[in-house]
Amino acid sequence: MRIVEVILAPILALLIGMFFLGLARKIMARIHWRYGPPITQPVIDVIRLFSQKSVSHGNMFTLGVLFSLACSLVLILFLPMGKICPLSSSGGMLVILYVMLLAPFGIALSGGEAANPNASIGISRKLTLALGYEVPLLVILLAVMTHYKTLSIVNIVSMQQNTSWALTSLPLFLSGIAYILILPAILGIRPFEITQAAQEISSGPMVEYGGSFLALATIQHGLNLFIGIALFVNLFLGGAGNPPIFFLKMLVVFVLGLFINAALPRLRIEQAMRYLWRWPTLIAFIGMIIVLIIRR
Amino acid sequence: MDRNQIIKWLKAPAKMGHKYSLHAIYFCTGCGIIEVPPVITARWDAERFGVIPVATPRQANLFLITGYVSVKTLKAIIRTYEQMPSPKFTVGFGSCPINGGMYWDSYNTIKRLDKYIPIDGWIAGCMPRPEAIFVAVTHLWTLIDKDMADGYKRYRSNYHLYRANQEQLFGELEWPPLFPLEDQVEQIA
Amino acid sequence: MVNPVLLIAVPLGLAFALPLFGLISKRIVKYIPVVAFIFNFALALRLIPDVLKQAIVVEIGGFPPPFGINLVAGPVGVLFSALIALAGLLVAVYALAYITEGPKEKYHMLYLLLLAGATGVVLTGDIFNLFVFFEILCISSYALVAYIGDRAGIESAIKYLIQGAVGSSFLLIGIGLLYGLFGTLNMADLAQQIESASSISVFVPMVLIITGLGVEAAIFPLNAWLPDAHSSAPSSISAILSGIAIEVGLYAVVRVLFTIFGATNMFMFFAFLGVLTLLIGEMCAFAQNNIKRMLAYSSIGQMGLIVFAMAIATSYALTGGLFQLVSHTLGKGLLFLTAGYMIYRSGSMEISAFEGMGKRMPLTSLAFTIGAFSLVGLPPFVGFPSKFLIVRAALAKEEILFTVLIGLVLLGTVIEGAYFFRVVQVLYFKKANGNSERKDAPVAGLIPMVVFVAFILVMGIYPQLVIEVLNSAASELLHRMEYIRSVLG
Amino acid sequence: MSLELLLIVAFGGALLSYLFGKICPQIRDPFAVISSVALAVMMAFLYGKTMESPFYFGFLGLPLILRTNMLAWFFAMAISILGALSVIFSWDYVKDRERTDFYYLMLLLANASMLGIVFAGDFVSFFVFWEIMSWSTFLLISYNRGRALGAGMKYIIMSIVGSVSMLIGMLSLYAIYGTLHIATLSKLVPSASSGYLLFLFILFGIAFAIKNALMPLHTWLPDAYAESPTSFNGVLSGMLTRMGMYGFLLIIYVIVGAARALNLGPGIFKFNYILAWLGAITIVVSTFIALLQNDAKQLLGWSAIGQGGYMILGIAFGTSLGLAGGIFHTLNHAVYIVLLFMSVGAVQYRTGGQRDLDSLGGLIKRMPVSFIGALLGISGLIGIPLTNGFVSKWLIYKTLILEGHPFLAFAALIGTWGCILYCYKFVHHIFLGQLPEKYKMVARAPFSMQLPMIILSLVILLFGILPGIPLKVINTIGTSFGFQSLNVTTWGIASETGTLNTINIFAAVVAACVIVWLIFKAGPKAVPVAQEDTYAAGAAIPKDRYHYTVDFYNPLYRMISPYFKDFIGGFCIKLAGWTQNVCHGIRQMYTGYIGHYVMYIVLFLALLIFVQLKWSLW
Amino acid sequence: MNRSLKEKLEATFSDIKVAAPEDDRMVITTRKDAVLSVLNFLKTGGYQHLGLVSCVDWIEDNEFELVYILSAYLQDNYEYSIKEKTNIILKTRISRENPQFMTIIPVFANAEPYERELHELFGIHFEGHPRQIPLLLERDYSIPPFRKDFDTREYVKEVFDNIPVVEEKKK
Repeated sequence: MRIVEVILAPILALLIGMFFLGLARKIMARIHWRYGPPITQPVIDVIRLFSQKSVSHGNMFTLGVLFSLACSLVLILFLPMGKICPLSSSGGMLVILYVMLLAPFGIALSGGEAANPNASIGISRKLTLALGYEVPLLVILLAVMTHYKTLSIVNIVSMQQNTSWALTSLPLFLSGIAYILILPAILGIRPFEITQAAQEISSGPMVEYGGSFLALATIQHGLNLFIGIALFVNLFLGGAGNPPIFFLKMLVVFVLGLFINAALPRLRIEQAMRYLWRWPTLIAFIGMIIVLIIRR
Repeated sequence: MDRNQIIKWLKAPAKMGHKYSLHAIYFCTGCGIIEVPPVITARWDAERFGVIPVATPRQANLFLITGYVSVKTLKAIIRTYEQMPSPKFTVGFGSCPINGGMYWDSYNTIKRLDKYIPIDGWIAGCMPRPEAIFVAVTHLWTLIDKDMADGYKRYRSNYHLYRANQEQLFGELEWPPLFPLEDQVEQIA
Repeated sequence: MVNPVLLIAVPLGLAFALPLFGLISKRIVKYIPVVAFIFNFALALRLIPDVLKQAIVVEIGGFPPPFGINLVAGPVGVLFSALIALAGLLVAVYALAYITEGPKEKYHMLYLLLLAGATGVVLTGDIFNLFVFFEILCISSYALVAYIGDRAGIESAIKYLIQGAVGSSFLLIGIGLLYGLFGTLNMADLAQQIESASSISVFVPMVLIITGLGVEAAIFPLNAWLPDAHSSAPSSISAILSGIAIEVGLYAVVRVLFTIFGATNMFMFFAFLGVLTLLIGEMCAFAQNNIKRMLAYSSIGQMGLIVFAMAIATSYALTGGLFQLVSHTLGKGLLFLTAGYMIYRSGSMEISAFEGMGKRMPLTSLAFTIGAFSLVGLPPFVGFPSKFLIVRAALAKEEILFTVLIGLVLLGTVIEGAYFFRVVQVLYFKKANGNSERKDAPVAGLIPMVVFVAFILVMGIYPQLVIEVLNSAASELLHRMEYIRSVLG
Repeated sequence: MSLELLLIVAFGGALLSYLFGKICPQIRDPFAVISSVALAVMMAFLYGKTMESPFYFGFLGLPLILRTNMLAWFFAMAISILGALSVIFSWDYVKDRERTDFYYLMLLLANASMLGIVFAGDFVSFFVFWEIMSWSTFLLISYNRGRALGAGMKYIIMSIVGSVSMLIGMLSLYAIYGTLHIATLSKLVPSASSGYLLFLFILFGIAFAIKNALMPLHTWLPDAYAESPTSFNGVLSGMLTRMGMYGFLLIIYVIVGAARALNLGPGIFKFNYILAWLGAITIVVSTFIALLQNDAKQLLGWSAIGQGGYMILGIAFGTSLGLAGGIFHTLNHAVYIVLLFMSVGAVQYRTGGQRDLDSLGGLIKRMPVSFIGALLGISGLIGIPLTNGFVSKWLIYKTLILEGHPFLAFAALIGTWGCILYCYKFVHHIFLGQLPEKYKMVARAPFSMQLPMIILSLVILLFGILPGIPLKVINTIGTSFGFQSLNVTTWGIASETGTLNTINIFAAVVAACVIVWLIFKAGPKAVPVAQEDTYAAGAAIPKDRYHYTVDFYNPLYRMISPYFKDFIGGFCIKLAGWTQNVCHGIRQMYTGYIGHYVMYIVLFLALLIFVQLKWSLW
Repeated sequence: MNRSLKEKLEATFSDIKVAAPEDDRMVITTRKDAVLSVLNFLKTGGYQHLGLVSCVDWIEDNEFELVYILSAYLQDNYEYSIKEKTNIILKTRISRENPQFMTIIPVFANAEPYERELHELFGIHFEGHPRQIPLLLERDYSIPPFRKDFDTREYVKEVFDNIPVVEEKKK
């Protein structure tokens, strides 16, 4: 049974990721009052990109992209999707935290090899932004871990099954709010699209990504969307008994988030950092203090 | 638009992929670029056909050369064209790239663009309207279907000719030749 | 059983016989001090084993102790005279090659007189005799400081003379008061009768004597002459002054304090004074960039440390203090000898002129570095066990005050480390501008350095060699009663 | 295989290599390498033995004793291996520089004295070897003249302050208990009063905090690392700075025992809280200061200070897991910081001593092995899942979270993310991006430099994937301190509150990589292209000006630079200036005018008599 | 019209003609070597802004005419400024055979690109100009293109039409 789960989970995540990308473009188009591409447009793009013969700047350039996509796939094995959670017992939240940093690190290494200042500026923005949203994210995750006194995410999900959702339980409500505030930054969509800003730094680290590299990068972006939202659903919305309800919850979260963020313009990196280190961090710290008070 | 026919996808995914995901490189060469923003925004919405502007030549497969091409811009156009991944299509906008247009006797503009880089499609008119662009896109689909949009192949096979023309115009070029020149002569496409 | 008097008599006699030898031939004059101190050192070593058991009391002129002048060759006395002999010998050998111009017989005669006086102070049992030998010591050191005829030499000699004279006069007044009170000059007899007199009438002479001796022992307010005297004297003489003269002055203060007056309540004052001297000495040394003035101030610092050690007045403390005294003599002597040749080679006393000396005079720089490391108290050298004993003694008192004081002392060590390492860096890690071909000190200069380094290393690694002599010396100083009983019988 | 033989080989090796250097230089290098490798091999035979034997009686009646147990063996093994690798590395690095005999003497002396410290059975030999280590390091730090003198001076003053405070602590122990033998002390000291224990911890704490560069006492480290010869940096940063950790372990766990030591002091100001918060502050502040550096070795120096904070956090809570995390992190940090310094050294060797990050770039094309070393080094430093850094950090975080200290865990995690930023800056500025014109013809690092790098990289991966090997040893150390043992499996630690299973992660990552590689292979083969052929909006690439390095995290710098300046460094410089002025002030007392001198004497006399008359104190 | 400036100019400079074809423009024609002093005079008089430097090719008189267009930024606090804006057009004639002239960068630093353009398109050499390198054109021309005797059609026929079309080899 585990083998099936190990194979099924990445494929499901891949499909959901692509669906989210297509949905995002469709909703964005609708907001711009135009028809927009079909939902399957990302899949078409990927097929087209795979057929193009791209350019490589050296081994690290190639390996970096492969490594970052592989790490995103690995991360999915740790995230419970409803009942499916292949690698639940080998490290828990800390491994998730650390593998989450691998994907941007892989892209950063390969982008650096591309010997292009646009890529380097993009990477420095990506890492600064990562530091930006990690400050509140770490406080939130620590609050959840100290509240449930466990390191493994499967325990957290099962505890939420019998009691109420974490979002609605008193101590973790503020942490949930803080997580929602930084969700666009984790996913890298609209207001925090600074790292892949097409106009300013010609799509940042992906400036030299040609055919198959760009395809892998788009897939990795899709998986990133999936991971960000799946983590939120697991930690705060009780992560559903069976996969369909889990994907429904993710869909709701994604669409609501998209509506809010589609209207916002792209922030400059200083504004993003100032925002991330001010409101969400404050709320997250208050959440943490509440958890500690209740725990004593 | 045969985008939803699965059999076609299975038979020739690459061709279908190229048809319905034309990423145009956002590179303003001449006066025609003013036509592109209305094409990609709400009123005419090129994204319906899968055409979106992208920032770098590496990510693109469609190259719109809009408006007259001055001698200095031609250098940038050649370098960008050579940086695009191989199945790539170029569309010439307006009359100036075709035969020099109203700058037919100017000392500083290129008269026939296809002497220097291969062009797959032309759109006549001194700044064609957005509908004309969509006609061009659909025309390009048919060319791709019939394998006639083979600008990149022609560039590959006649590279020594193109390179000679470019060197004749510019004298010595700064970037090395894209394909090795010596085995060009007897090369068949 | 050979008579300790020879220790004084031989150098004194030879000193006066020296001009006669001078008439015979100029060249052998400089070998006489060497001969004298070889004899002295051998005699002192011979005396040590039987002195450990029982102190030798020598009556001069047949009169029994309370009346006649007598010498008391206890473990302290013999230890000091061995130290004086050793240092004197090595500096005499150094002077063979170092003293080339100027009136050489006068130099050697004064040199012999100085060390004879020192040995006399150490061995005497009678305070007036102590004063006499003390005067011999001081006057010959005034003359020797002015040996280099330049302006700085003469000026600092005069300053030294005036201060010495003031000190000696206080000393004489103090001895006179004591003689008036008790009618006796013999130390043991004085020590016996001291309790009977009222405290204030004993206090004034004691303070006078201590101030008088303190001028020579470089205790804080009294040592203003030291920096000028040591820096303008020729290096061999400043080695002797720093190595022997101050120690003998300090011995006299300690002898007076411990055996004659037994003023245990003064020790707290001396502890503070010691720490004050240490801090001021180290700080002034830190602010110097003239090598000999720096070494002079560092001697003040070390004297402060020894005074502090003596002031703790436990057996460990006294052993540590004496061991520190021995290690200071060795270390400071070595530093002055090496500095002598470095100044000679680089032409100026500024430390910045010593850049790249490690390349030009490797052996001398190595000796300097070992001397510096030993004074700072780094392990394999003799400074480490002595500082180890002092710190152990201070902490064994288990009083908060002493922990704070030892903290300050070690703060002084940090400053000392700072300026010594700064000089080591200049020696080894600065490029030598100008002539940098390798030309080391002459052989006659190198022998004493090598012997000093040998002593520093041996005593550093194997302190047991010296430790029982120090223990018995400490116990002699501590237990007044045995001293009195051994002298008066 | 007695310990005396080991130390004789160590110190003898140093002196002999110096002599060989004088007699015939060409056999000095091989001799140094052989002696250090032999030392490492001999050390391996000591596994598991615990023996104790006095080796010298001549020191003031105190026997100097050598003893070994698991903790000593663990540190000794690390010291000797890293020492051997550094000697191999410096074979080529120091070949054509002047005064190499002096360099080898001091390097081997430092290694030998570290072994002495670890094997010391009583405090006197501990102190003697500690001093020899201090002044041999001082001489090596000031080895390349110029600015290194200031760095050397700063180091030696702080280490003298440290050893002085240790001397006082040590001798107060001797004064009260009459012995300095560690084994007997560990029986007597726990019963001491808590006030005395606090006094001891402060004194020993200062000495070990200076050496381990905990926050307020860290100012010597960045300059010392930046100015000392890079081949010596491996030894200096690897194990020499971690002697402070060994000292902490010795004091807290061996002498006083964790239970008694760690909950000393009232409520919130308990000793372990203070230690933990010092560690946490060290991590955060030094990580952000490391971000601002643009000199490779300064950056690594500041990161070493940060990592020191993790070790302190590990051992601060006295749980078996935390202890295992702290000790394992000490080993891991030693491995990857040595690797990073070796890659910097290789780059310096080839680019003529260049270590300024803003003028390097693109060296991956010319020095791939150094790049792989640097890459694995920083992945260990960050704690990427399949490297050894991850396992030790996982242990430390687990203790912090389960002990209920979320804010400490937060500080540590922020340290890791800051670490990612400056690690990437380190690799990007040196190896990625455009290769400047003048380094186009740079050759590969010589084999004697590549060999240690390859070995250390393999060690990082091996301990990352199979952490059971080192954890088993550390577990025995834990049990020797009296903690109950963790059930260590070859691939991690299994416990009910969250197991670590590196084999699963490894298998998952390999599988994912194979799948993604296959997908990538499906597409057309990518065309390799030169660095000039990159996107510049159609324009030609400007020579040597197309590599973005200066002010790499500019928006972040603007936000954090006012808060994360090195205040304590500034304070120390002010303090030095202040002492200088005070000393000059005091020297003014010796005015040189004889009248004052005589006045001093008479005043002294008058004062004494006046005080006696007034209060008759004496 | 700025009466006072006209008199002032005629008073200070000898061979100068000041005309005012329209109300907001004043045309000054001077000799070649008086240009710098006039420019300095005008600049101190409030005409800080150099709008353009251009050139007219009088091929019949075999002369180039350099035209400097100045305008005043700050309206009110200068001696000669008047309420309504006045642009000054300074003209001077230089010979066509060897077109030499001194640069006015010391007075107006922003003249540098204009003079570079004139150098490229008219072939006028400005001594003291720091960088007289091509600005707009890629190729080098025997006769600078803006001169009247440059026949563009001839040039196009000779350069562009000679480049052969890339015939496709018939398969």
